[in-house]
Amino acid sequence: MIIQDRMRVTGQREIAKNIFEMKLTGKLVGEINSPGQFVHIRVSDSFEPLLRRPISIASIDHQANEMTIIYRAEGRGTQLLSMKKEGDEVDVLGPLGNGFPVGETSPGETAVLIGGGIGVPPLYELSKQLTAKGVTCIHVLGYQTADVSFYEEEFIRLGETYIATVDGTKGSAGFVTDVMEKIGDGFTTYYSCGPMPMLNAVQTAYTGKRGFLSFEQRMGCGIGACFACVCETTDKTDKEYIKVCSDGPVFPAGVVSI
Amino acid sequence: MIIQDRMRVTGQREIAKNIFEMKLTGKLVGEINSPGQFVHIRVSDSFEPLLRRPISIASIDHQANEMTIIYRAEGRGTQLLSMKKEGDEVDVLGPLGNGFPVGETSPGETAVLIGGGIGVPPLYELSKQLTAKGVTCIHVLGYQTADVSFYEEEFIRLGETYIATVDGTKGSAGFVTDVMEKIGDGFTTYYSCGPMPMLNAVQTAYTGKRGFLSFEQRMGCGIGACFACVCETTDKTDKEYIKVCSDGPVFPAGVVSI
Amino acid sequence: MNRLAVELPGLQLKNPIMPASGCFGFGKEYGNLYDLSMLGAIMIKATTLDKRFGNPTPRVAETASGMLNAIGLQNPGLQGVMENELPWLEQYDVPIIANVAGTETADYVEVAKTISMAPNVKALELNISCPNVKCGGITFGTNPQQAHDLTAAVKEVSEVPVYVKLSPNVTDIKEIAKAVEAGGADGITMINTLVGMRLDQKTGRPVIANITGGLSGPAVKPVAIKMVYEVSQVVQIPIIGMGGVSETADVIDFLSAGASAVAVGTANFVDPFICPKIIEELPSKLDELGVNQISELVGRSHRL
Amino acid sequence: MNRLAVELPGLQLKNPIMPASGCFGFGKEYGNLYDLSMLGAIMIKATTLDKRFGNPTPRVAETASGMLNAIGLQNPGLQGVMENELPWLEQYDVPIIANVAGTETADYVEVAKTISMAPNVKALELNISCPNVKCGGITFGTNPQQAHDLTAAVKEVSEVPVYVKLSPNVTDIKEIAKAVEAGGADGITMINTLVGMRLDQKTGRPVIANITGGLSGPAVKPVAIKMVYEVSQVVQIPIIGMGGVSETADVIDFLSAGASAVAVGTANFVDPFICPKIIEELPSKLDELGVNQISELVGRSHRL
Ligand SMILES: Cc1cc2nc3c(=O)[nH]c(=O)nc-3n(C[C@H](O)[C@H](O)[C@H](O)COP(=O)(O)OP(=O)(O)OC[C@H]3O[C@@H](n4cnc5c(N)ncnc54)[C@H](O)[C@@H]3O)c2cc1C
Ligand SMILES: Cc1cc2nc3c(=O)[nH]c(=O)nc-3n(C[C@H](O)[C@H](O)[C@H](O)COP(=O)(O)OP(=O)(O)OC[C@H]3O[C@@H](n4cnc5c(N)ncnc54)[C@H](O)[C@@H]3O)c2cc1C
Ligand SMILES: Cc1cc2nc3c(=O)[nH]c(=O)nc-3n(C[C@H](O)[C@H](O)[C@H](O)COP(=O)(O)O)c2cc1C
Ligand SMILES: Cc1cc2nc3c(=O)[nH]c(=O)nc-3n(C[C@H](O)[C@H](O)[C@H](O)COP(=O)(O)O)c2cc1C
Ligand code: FES
Ligand code: FES
Repeated sequence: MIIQDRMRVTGQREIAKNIFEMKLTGKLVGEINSPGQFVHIRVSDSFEPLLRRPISIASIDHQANEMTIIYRAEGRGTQLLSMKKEGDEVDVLGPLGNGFPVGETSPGETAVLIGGGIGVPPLYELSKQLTAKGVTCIHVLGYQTADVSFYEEEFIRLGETYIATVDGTKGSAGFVTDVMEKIGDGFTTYYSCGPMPMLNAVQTAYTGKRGFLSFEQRMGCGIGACFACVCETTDKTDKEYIKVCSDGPVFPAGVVSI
Repeated sequence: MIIQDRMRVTGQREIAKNIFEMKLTGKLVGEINSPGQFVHIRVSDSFEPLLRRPISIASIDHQANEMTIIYRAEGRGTQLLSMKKEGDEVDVLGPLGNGFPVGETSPGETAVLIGGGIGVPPLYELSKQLTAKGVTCIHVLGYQTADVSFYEEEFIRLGETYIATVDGTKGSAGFVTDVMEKIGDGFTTYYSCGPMPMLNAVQTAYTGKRGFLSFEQRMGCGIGACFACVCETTDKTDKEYIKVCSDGPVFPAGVVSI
Repeated sequence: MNRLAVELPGLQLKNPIMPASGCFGFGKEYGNLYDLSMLGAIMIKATTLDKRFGNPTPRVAETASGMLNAIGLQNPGLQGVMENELPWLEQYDVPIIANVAGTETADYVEVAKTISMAPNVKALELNISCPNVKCGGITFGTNPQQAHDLTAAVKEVSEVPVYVKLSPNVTDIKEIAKAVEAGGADGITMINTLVGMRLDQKTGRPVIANITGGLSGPAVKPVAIKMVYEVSQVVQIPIIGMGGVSETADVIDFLSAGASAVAVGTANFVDPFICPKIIEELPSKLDELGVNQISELVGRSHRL
Repeated sequence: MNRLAVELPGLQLKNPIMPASGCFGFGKEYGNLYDLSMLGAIMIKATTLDKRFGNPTPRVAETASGMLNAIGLQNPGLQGVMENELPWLEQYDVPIIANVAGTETADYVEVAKTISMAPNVKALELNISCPNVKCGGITFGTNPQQAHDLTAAVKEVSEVPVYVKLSPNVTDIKEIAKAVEAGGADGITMINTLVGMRLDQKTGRPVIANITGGLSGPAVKPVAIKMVYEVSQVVQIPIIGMGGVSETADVIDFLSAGASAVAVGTANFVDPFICPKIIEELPSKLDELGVNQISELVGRSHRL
């Protein structure tokens, strides 16, 4: 169920240049049911900035009733978020949307998880859940540069991990697609989150494979009521459009017209 | 000189119901030259609330480079101000305006200081400076109720102090003017700050005495440029209007048409 | 007696709070969050004759204390609304105000005629003020004669009272208000969004794919209050006020300005529970103001 | 070459940043804070033929990301400005744009004629858009024919180029812009304030003594950007843009929208050092955008 929760900040640290990892506790955590779901955060009680910010859930700890988000402090809203301190309260709406289907890969099978920049975070919880059930995960993570890369250690702990940076300052130089060529096609499913051009490249490279892509759109309500976040579908027969916030953000590859 | 200073909060406590005493340190303190001057405070970096809030300087400690303000947390701005914690920075513009003329009362003479509610604070620094130079101060402080009264002890330490509350929950029941009747006219000057009806009553009661009144007006710039805070003068020959922010906030009794 | 009850043409409102059109879809999403029966009414998303996909994305952009939108009247069309949306809403004890949009008089009339027959539609809201569609919409809202004629045409076919939604993007909104009143409008809703733009910092190009968008949220409230204040003094028909309502105090302001009820738009995005919160807070606010029945506040800004 | 230099009719600007009329008095107060010679220009407070006290107080009220003002053109009158204010400003190396206001054509003409002879007045800004005075002002700004005729009359007597300041409170600002261009205007300044109101929570009465006020600040920026974007595409004369400029990024937006220079109003109250701060930040902003000369940004929102 979607709830509005005043969650308490239990941790906030800069894990890469302008990239923050924030831990939040509250009853909302108990409502999260799949990796790739997101929350809609009100960054202050002021009306400026006005709108909530959609941020993916990067990790869940049901025991501690805690979740982790990872975000880039860029505009007004995320910068304000980065100034919150341990003990502060944050107004969080969630969990929202439909996440990555963990059930689509069976124990013993292999899944490739491809993330780009600030699209990497939700893949972490996904990988935790997949590996926990016996899926072998291969991670392909792309960043602009080494200094904005994060969570390498964490992903390595879960499985084979390849890093690509555009400028070659970490891992191989180039894009995630360059790395993907090296991996071959000995896998069952792929899951991806990142900028639109990357999603497009991944989908094109893996035609024929079963894949799931997580999309971004500018949002108003975040719950499906305002029609801000629509994308056209490729197959117009059923629905002409989908809403990223409530139908997504994750869709099977091929559903959304990129 | 007027400066813009990011002052550091060195103390914040609620001294009566919704009444806060805040201590701030910064180089602005060195610029203050008379009691009754005020500062213009930006309560957050957001554009909502947008405007600065004018607050009187209640006390100055040049040794510690510290000043005290006392304010009522009422609207959006002052409520935000009350949430600042020790160590936080606040954008303060000041010192602004012309304060109470300490020189108008000579050592050995007696001055009556009459304050109402949130008009009481600037009288504290004034009394400190007057008593320091050998003036006998009589304080008449009016509040709505006991639970919003403050600084009784502090004023008592400086001189004779009368409290009046509208509902009689502290001191005598009624208005400051009721107390003033008891004091008689064995004094040289009076200084007053408080709501307009009070200033009017004080001025009327003390016709013939030399007095100085501090006024309030809604402000824009706070420095004399926008013409938001004007009052008409009684004597239109010299100037038709005065600006509370830069010509005042303190004026000799009789100058401003109330 | 219910202190919050308000009676308007066609509408028995439990309270004067209703979500504004386009900010609440057809109720389903918010229906997952709280019981919609507690609302005074619901203004559903604009319905056009045929279904519409609307404008390309991005469709929204944030501004200081406001937002721009250019959704472009995306909706499932008259048939879809009649078959799927309105019947679903019947489970709730809440009057529906159907927002009707079109490009020419004929399709306004057709939508109005059909949708006004739905059992839970208690009033129409004629959208002559949408800034986000190329033809129709706002052109009717900026010309008094056209506004008058469209109102009259719709009144002729509607089974329920007709409210006309005014655009603030005009030199003199009083003129338009008087024209729709003369055309037979039973009420006025105002304001729709102000036209605005936001540019991308890097490229300098408009953020919204449609180039311009409609500005809403707390930023526009002073403009809305001023227009309600003005219009309520020149027409006899009631006004449902909106534009930036985000907290209980704003409701008091709109009523004081002259509105009889209030719609909440953008604030639903900021706080999805804002309507129930306001409804809950209103009685104690009335106590504070020493007012028994909420309607006593209507127009007190210009009453002696 | 100075990367920030901008050349406009009558004005050699060191940089495109100037305080907006009414938000900077006649410069004295800000002159105590920083050297006024660093400004691109100064738009002084409106000058009328006779001195004016203006409206009763309260004259300002805060709104979400904005403020209302109804100063009512308080100023020392033409003679006072000529004798005291302008000569004092001569100590600075900065062009003055004199904001000229009036109630009828004759007094506009008289003020324009005299004030345009002051040695440091390099341009006039014809205020046909002040919402806070009963007659004159905004009535000229909402009627294309009147706007045209007033512009032509003032052009005839002015010794310096004439910029006309437009009101956003109109259905179609392009029409007014084209009318003043046809009337001979050398430039346009826009936007003046939107009309708005704020009510007192307790009494429900208007906070501003004048009842309505002009809305300015970040809240109105999307409206201003949209209007500059539109007008810059239908006139050949340059635009000085304003409305909510509060940080360097806003300057980029106004230039991108089509303004050649930018005025800063309300933001001076929020941060009295905002103009020098923006001027200081502009060069590195240009670096970020890969732009050498600031004028290259002008109109890039609608250039291919
Ligand atoms: C489903 C979803 C999940 C996301 N998960 C993450 C995450 O885990 N970590 C992370 O760093 N970012 C994530 N993003 C992107 C993040 O929402 C934006 O970076 C953020 O909203 C920008 O806000 P700002 O205050 O920095 O920028 P501003 O420029 O102040 O934003 C202005 C407005 O534009 C919107 N906006 C700007 N960029 C984007 C964007 N890329 N996507 C959607 N809205 C945008 C803002 O929400 C706001 O309404 C996600 C976006 C979506 C849609
Ligand atoms: C020279 C001067 C000295 C002052 N000294 C003190 C003091 O020492 N302690 C104290 O508690 N208060 C003082 N005040 C009053 C104080 O400025 C207001 O209470 C405060 O601005 C209200 O802000 P808010 O955020 O609580 O209210 P809001 O309702 O959010 O304010 C909205 C707007 O109205 C203005 N405003 C509201 N009330 C007043 C008022 N009474 N005077 C001026 N502007 C107002 C605000 O500044 C703001 O621009 C002083 C005012 C002036 C002019
Ligand atoms: C995302 C969005 C979509 C809207 N869609 C419609 C619509 O379909 N029909 C309509 O009449 N108004 C529409 N509006 C305008 C609102 O109903 C309302 O008039 C306006 O937003 C002002 O109120 P607010 O400031 O509370 O949002 C829309 C507004 C928003 C923000
Ligand atoms: C307090 C105040 C006084 C103003 N006085 C004038 C004036 O005398 N003449 C004029 O043309 N505009 C006047 N304006 C309008 C501004 O010059 C400017 O057009 C408007 O405020 C929008 O810019 P901003 O959002 O940066 O303030 C005034 C604005 C304010 C806030
Ligand atoms: S953000 Fe409102 S429908 Fe998706
Ligand atoms: S507040 Fe601007 S002149 Fe006093």
